Amino acid sequence: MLLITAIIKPGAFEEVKDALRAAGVKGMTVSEVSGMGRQGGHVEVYRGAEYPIDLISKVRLEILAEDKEAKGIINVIVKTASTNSIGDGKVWTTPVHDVVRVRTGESGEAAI
Amino acid sequence: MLLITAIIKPGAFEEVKDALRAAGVKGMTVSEVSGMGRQGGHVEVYRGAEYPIDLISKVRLEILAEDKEAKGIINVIVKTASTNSIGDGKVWTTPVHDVVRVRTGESGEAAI
Amino acid sequence: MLLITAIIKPGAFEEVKDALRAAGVKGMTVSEVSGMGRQGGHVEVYRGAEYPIDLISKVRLEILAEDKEAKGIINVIVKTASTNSIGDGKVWTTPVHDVVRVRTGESGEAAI
Amino acid sequence: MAINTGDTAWMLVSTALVLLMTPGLALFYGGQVRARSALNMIMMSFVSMGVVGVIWVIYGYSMTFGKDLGSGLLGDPTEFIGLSALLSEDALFGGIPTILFAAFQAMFAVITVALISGAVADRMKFGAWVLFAGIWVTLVYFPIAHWVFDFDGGESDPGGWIANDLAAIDFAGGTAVHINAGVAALALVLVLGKRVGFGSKPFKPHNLTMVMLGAALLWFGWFGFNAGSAVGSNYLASVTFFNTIVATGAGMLAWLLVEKIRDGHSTTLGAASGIVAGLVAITPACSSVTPVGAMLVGAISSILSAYAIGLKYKFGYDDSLDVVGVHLVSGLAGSLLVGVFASSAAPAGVDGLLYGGGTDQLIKQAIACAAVIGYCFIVTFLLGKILDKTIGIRVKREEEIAGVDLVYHAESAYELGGVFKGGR
Amino acid sequence: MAINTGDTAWMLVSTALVLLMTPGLALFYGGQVRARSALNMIMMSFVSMGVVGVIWVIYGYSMTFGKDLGSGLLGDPTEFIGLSALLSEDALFGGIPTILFAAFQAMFAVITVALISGAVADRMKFGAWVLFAGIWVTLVYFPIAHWVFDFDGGESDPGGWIANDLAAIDFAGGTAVHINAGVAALALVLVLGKRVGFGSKPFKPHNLTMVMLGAALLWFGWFGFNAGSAVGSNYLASVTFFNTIVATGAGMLAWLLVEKIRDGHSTTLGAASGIVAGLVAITPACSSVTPVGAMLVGAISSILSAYAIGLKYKFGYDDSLDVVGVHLVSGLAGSLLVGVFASSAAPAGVDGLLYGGGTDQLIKQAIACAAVIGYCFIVTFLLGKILDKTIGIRVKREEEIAGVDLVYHAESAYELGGVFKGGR
Amino acid sequence: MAINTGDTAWMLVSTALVLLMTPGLALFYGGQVRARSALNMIMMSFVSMGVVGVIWVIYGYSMTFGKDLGSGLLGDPTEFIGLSALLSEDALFGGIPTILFAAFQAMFAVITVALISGAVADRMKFGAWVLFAGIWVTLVYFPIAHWVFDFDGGESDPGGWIANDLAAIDFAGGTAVHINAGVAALALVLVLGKRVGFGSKPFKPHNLTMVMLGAALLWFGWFGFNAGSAVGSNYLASVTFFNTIVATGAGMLAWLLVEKIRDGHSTTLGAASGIVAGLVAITPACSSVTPVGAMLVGAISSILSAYAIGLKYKFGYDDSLDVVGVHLVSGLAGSLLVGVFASSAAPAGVDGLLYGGGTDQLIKQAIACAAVIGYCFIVTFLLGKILDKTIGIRVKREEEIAGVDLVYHAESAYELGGVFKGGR
Ligand SMILES: Nc1ncnc2c1ncn2[C@@H]1O[C@H](COP(=O)(O)OP(=O)(O)O)[C@@H](O)[C@H]1O
Ligand SMILES: Nc1ncnc2c1ncn2[C@@H]1O[C@H](COP(=O)(O)OP(=O)(O)O)[C@@H](O)[C@H]1O
Ligand SMILES: Nc1ncnc2c1ncn2[C@@H]1O[C@H](COP(=O)(O)OP(=O)(O)O)[C@@H](O)[C@H]1O
Repeated sequence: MLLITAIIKPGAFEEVKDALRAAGVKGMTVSEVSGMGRQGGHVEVYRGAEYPIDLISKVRLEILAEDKEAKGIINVIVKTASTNSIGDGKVWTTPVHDVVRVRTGESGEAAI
Repeated sequence: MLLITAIIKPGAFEEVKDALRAAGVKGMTVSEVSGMGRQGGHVEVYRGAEYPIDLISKVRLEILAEDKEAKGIINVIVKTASTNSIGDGKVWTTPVHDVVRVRTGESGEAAI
Repeated sequence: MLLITAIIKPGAFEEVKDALRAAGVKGMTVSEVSGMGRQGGHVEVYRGAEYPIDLISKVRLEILAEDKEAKGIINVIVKTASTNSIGDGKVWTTPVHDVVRVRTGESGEAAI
Repeated sequence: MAINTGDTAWMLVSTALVLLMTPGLALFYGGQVRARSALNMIMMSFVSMGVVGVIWVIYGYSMTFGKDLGSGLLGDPTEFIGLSALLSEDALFGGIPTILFAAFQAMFAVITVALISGAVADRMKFGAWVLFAGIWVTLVYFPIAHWVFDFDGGESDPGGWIANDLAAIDFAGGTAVHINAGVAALALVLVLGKRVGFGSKPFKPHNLTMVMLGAALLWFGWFGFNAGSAVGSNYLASVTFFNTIVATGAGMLAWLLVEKIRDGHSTTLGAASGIVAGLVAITPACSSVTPVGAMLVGAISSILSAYAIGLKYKFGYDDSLDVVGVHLVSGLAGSLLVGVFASSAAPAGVDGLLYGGGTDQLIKQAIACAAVIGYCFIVTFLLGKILDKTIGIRVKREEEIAGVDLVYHAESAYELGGVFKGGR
Repeated sequence: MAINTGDTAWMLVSTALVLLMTPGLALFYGGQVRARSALNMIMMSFVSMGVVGVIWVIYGYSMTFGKDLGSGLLGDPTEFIGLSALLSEDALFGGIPTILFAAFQAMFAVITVALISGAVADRMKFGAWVLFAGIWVTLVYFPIAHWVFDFDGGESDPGGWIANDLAAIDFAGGTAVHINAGVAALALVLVLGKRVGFGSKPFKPHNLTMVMLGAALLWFGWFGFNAGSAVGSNYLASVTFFNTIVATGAGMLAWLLVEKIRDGHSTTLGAASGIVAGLVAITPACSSVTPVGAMLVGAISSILSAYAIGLKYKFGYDDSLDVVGVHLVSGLAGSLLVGVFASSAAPAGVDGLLYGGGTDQLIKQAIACAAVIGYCFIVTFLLGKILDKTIGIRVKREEEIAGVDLVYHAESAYELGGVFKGGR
Repeated sequence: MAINTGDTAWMLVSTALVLLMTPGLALFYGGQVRARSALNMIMMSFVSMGVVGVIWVIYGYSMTFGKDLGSGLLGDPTEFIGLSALLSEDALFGGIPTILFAAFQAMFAVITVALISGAVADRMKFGAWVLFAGIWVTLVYFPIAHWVFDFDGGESDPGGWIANDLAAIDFAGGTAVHINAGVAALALVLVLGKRVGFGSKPFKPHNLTMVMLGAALLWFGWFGFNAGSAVGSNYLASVTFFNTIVATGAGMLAWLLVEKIRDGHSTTLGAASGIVAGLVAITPACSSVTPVGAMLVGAISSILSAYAIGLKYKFGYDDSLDVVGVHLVSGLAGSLLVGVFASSAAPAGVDGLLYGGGTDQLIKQAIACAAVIGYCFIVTFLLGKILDKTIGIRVKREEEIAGVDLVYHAESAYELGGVFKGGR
């Protein structure tokens, strides 16, 4: 079992969500985060004064998936979320020990 | 060392928190997230127009625990948060390499 | 590859961010969370009535880093965020399977 | 007597100001509850603008200002049905059109009902509230308003017993509005029961900037309430206006001071509460005290309320937003302090205890308060019980935890993130 | 005739009240859009206070109230350029200084333009909106306001054709303001096209407490709008004031009832919408109906609007915040219902269909409505098309998704967390 | 002279409007700071309603409008202690009760103090602020208000030197209110020092919808401020009212234009700032310019302020919310431009430089400004220094970073999530 974590642009979220669903993903957990990265580091003008831009709104997706499905899911995310511009985000995977469904107590693959 | 991540219904949060404390859990980190899953997918009526429900408010708990305690903690969460209705959530565990307490620099089990 | 997760006090965030950048960290993902721990558990008075304090605002940092850099990054965080007072937070690391950059599809170290 | 355009201008404005108090109250209350029931809280006030407004046209004005049915207890409900009878250039109340006086008084009925809602936050069925509002205003408010506000020599002579026979001084509604709402709140929450978590959770306000905005709109609108009760733009209006400024400021300072001394810090909610306590207290008293007297009335009442809001924990009634602690206590304090601080230098021309007037006025004030408290409590409690036994007034436990906004209105107050969350 | 200080006092207040309506509208609209375009929505209203205000001084007042250029169609744009001609103690309009009347009427022009903006939420270029506002008020509003509001016997005799020749009853602007804005909204969105996601995403309001505050300020300000149109603090003002209370309350209740029956729950946005629908409907009718008539006008129009807002999904025009469904539909309903519910007991002294007055007044009302609809739609649609072909009026798709606040104003409405997020 | 009910109606309303400005300012300021100090910012304004209100009753009114102690510098502080002397039907100021005039002027003192607080956002001890407010209003505001607002022929003849001897034109308080507050802000922040992060962090507003609401309430209330300064509902009030509309609109547009040209985008905060700049500038000038002149005064001052707010980065004083840049600069601009744009067509009947009146009036204006700037700066700076050396006026660094709301008021402005966060 793997946990796929993706950081994407807020504007890409709706399309990614739809694409994932179309690809058979049944569940995920979404949160709003701020990202620092290459995209920041520039300067903006506000009321005539300049200030540096650091943090930019991002959306984080967490998707539990079986090992064999992970690759496909990552591909869908990368394809849909990429606008070819800096700040499109990252996707990473971490190993998962076990999953339990709260409602039933089922665990493992049956829990997803 | 394991990291237990739980997604539960907001309404269950207070009780889970109390139950975990009663079970000896000393710390956790809480965040507000949105969940997509079986619970969504229905349609609601608002001002006479229908629209699909996707994302539903959830609470995410993160609890660092020693390997041997994890099972018990998960049991407490599952027992307390289950209302036997769809959307009660998931709990999963991931391996943790190391933990450090910022205040003291202690690491490993001493840091929790 | 490792994922470093740090929970720190909001007041320490700006300095940690600057210190990390100075230490060569190019990116991270930031979110606002609430923490339960030793710091809570006291009682406050509001409008003449007492109530227990549980959850306290914290900032969570997530930093993907190569294994060899992780130690240094953790040191920077611990050094900068520590105020020697309870609630300064935790830092932990979890193994990462793989990372992909959404924009280019690059993976592994090249993606960070 | 002819229409006086100056008086009419002021009463048009005053009526608009008192109307604004109800949304002001909605924000004041709405900001104090948790985010998950903010809309429901706001809706309780707004819906009373509709329900009470419509009833007022049909029979409410008549019950309040219609010809007395005997002993100053009630006006004839049928006398002005539909209010068409007021549609005439010649229908004047003092220097203003009677229809304008009817509009002004309608706003008092609306806000009195809305005031009660703060006590039942988070846990009352919305439909039950709507029904309660309509019945309560009929059975409790209209009669009491007749007692207090219908002066002999009005369009339907004779009027109510408190205004005329007893001659208690209640310039703008300390008894009919604030004590009344406070007692009704107490009776209703005794039927309704406590919120899940009462006593153990803090229930801190979810939006204190909104609370302060609400308090500000209340203060602003209250000038219409108090100075508008002069029914003209004259010396009396000017004095009551001035007193409404300084009693309120003193009330705010007093509450902040209590907090600073007792808790170690002064809160924003304390400032808002002190403002309202000051306003409530000066409502009955604004015509009968000097500016210095007004400051004392505001400060003393505010201090009493600042301590009284803790009683709910002691006695175990869940008066969520302190309607009892603020409106009943400061309403009572203000009404009784008339008997103490009234000075014949003020427009009402009466001397209270402190100015050598003896206990005469104080006793009158006490009788008026007691009558309102007794009648209101009994009728409201019975009404609450009957509604609870028939349609049920309390939401289910799960609904309360999930939040009444989603359950009863299918809405969340805020969707601030980029990610839309729906459903329940 | 000399200045009447009472009338002047009321008109000073009324003007301030109508000014407040535009920020009220800004909040009412701003709360309904998503957080990412809330500021832009608010800015559209605010900027019209500047643009229209300045134009009003230069030639707007003249086009509306200048000497008629013939057939009651337009005032002479050059007559009062700069308005210095109104600077004289002797320049009176009835009992008030003419410059005050000019101030009052300026506010009507401002809000009419602002009303349109609700339809174009999220997707119109800010610069294009500013330009549109200035041209539209010139080509559409000033002429129509001249038709409706410039009565013979005003400072520049003769006046507009609807007010004088046709003698339709539009007390405070059902045609010139609400139908006008509603039709312009429809024409403009037909040019502009739909929001990304229209029909599939819910677009729920991001801040309903702000919507309710906006609705409250609108209601409060509307007393200036309606009762201020009496241009004096008199019997007429008092009746229109009263009717503005009860029609609105009834409108709110009616909308809530429709929702309860149709959807199973009453919403906060429904309450706000019903309030506005009631206010819109009673605007033309408030001088000609009894209080009971006012409640019926408010309730019927609100029910019509509650159903009409669904039409945009059926016909596929994206009227984002229901300017068409509320302002056009309730404006039309209110204007036509004058012909039905008008009662000679009310100040206008006209009997409608129901009171035995026949269809006479109804036909006049229909003609006035038709004229405004036809003229406004054609000119607005052409104006929209020309602007779109030249400077372009729609933002880019990416800009719309990212949110116009960041793109056009470099701001986010809220930075509530401890972690500051900037950039785009 | 007898009471005039029309004048009285307008002054009752004006007083309520000016009262509302202070909460309006609280929101305008509160929205501009970070979420962690929003409540403290709001509290600074509210508390001045209490502190200044109480002092006003005791000796403030006397110091301002009491019999001059000599040379037009100060009123006798003991003359009207407690204000009971104003409690008489016969105590009239022009056509209104004197107690009402006292109420109106009290509101000016309150808001002037509150205006200063915007400069010290995030970092001043709350207790120190309360103390500062009470002392500053006594040492600085009352004397200067006496100079400017106490005209000979008022109840205590003779009055202040600027109003009477110099005869500078400051219709509603460009010097006594805005320049005064702006200079005090500058002096106080020089003592207080910069916020942690000043110059490197953006400190963007945490809630711009609240800023806009605040700006709207300020504009609305300012009609009472300016047109209320006519102390009657007359031609003068009407002209000043009109000018307050158009100068403000022009001020807003001018600021937006500066931003568009300089920064590439027009901001919401820019609109709000332009509104306030326009309002400030027209305050001294509204009685002496034509509508076109008003637009120019508003626009020019707003442009100056739009550039002036950048000076704090250049000179390194941390005027957090631009009290200096907006109130001092536009107050100065408006006061001086009276000497340029005054036209004898306007009610004040004076011609400025542009209308052939020479530099006479301009010089008078400059003297008045210089006197206020000099006196205010010296006394405020000394007062700040003394307070800092004794009780200390600055919060600790950790408190500032944690946020003064939690530390000083034990509250957070918002608890929007389902998960309650408390503590510090
Ligand atoms: N080392 C990292 N650890 C965690 N998150 C990162 C890291 N680097 C970037 N991110 C996240 O990915 C987002 C995009 O990164 P950025 O460098 O701006 O663009 P890109 O991925 O296109 O090169 C950032 O805003 C941040 O949320
Ligand atoms: N594959 C998944 N990956 C991550 N989170 C998930 C996944 N599936 C469900 N969740 C989370 O669990 C919550 C509950 O899931 P849901 O399918 O609605 O109900 P249940 O767990 O009772 O079957 C979701 O709202 C989501 O937050
Ligand atoms: N077991 C845990 N699992 C996850 N997060 C924890 C755990 N214990 C503490 N934390 C996080 O670390 C924060 C600081 O912990 P706390 O015990 O208050 O202080 P300290 O780390 O200085 O001993 C908490 O607020 C919480 O967010």
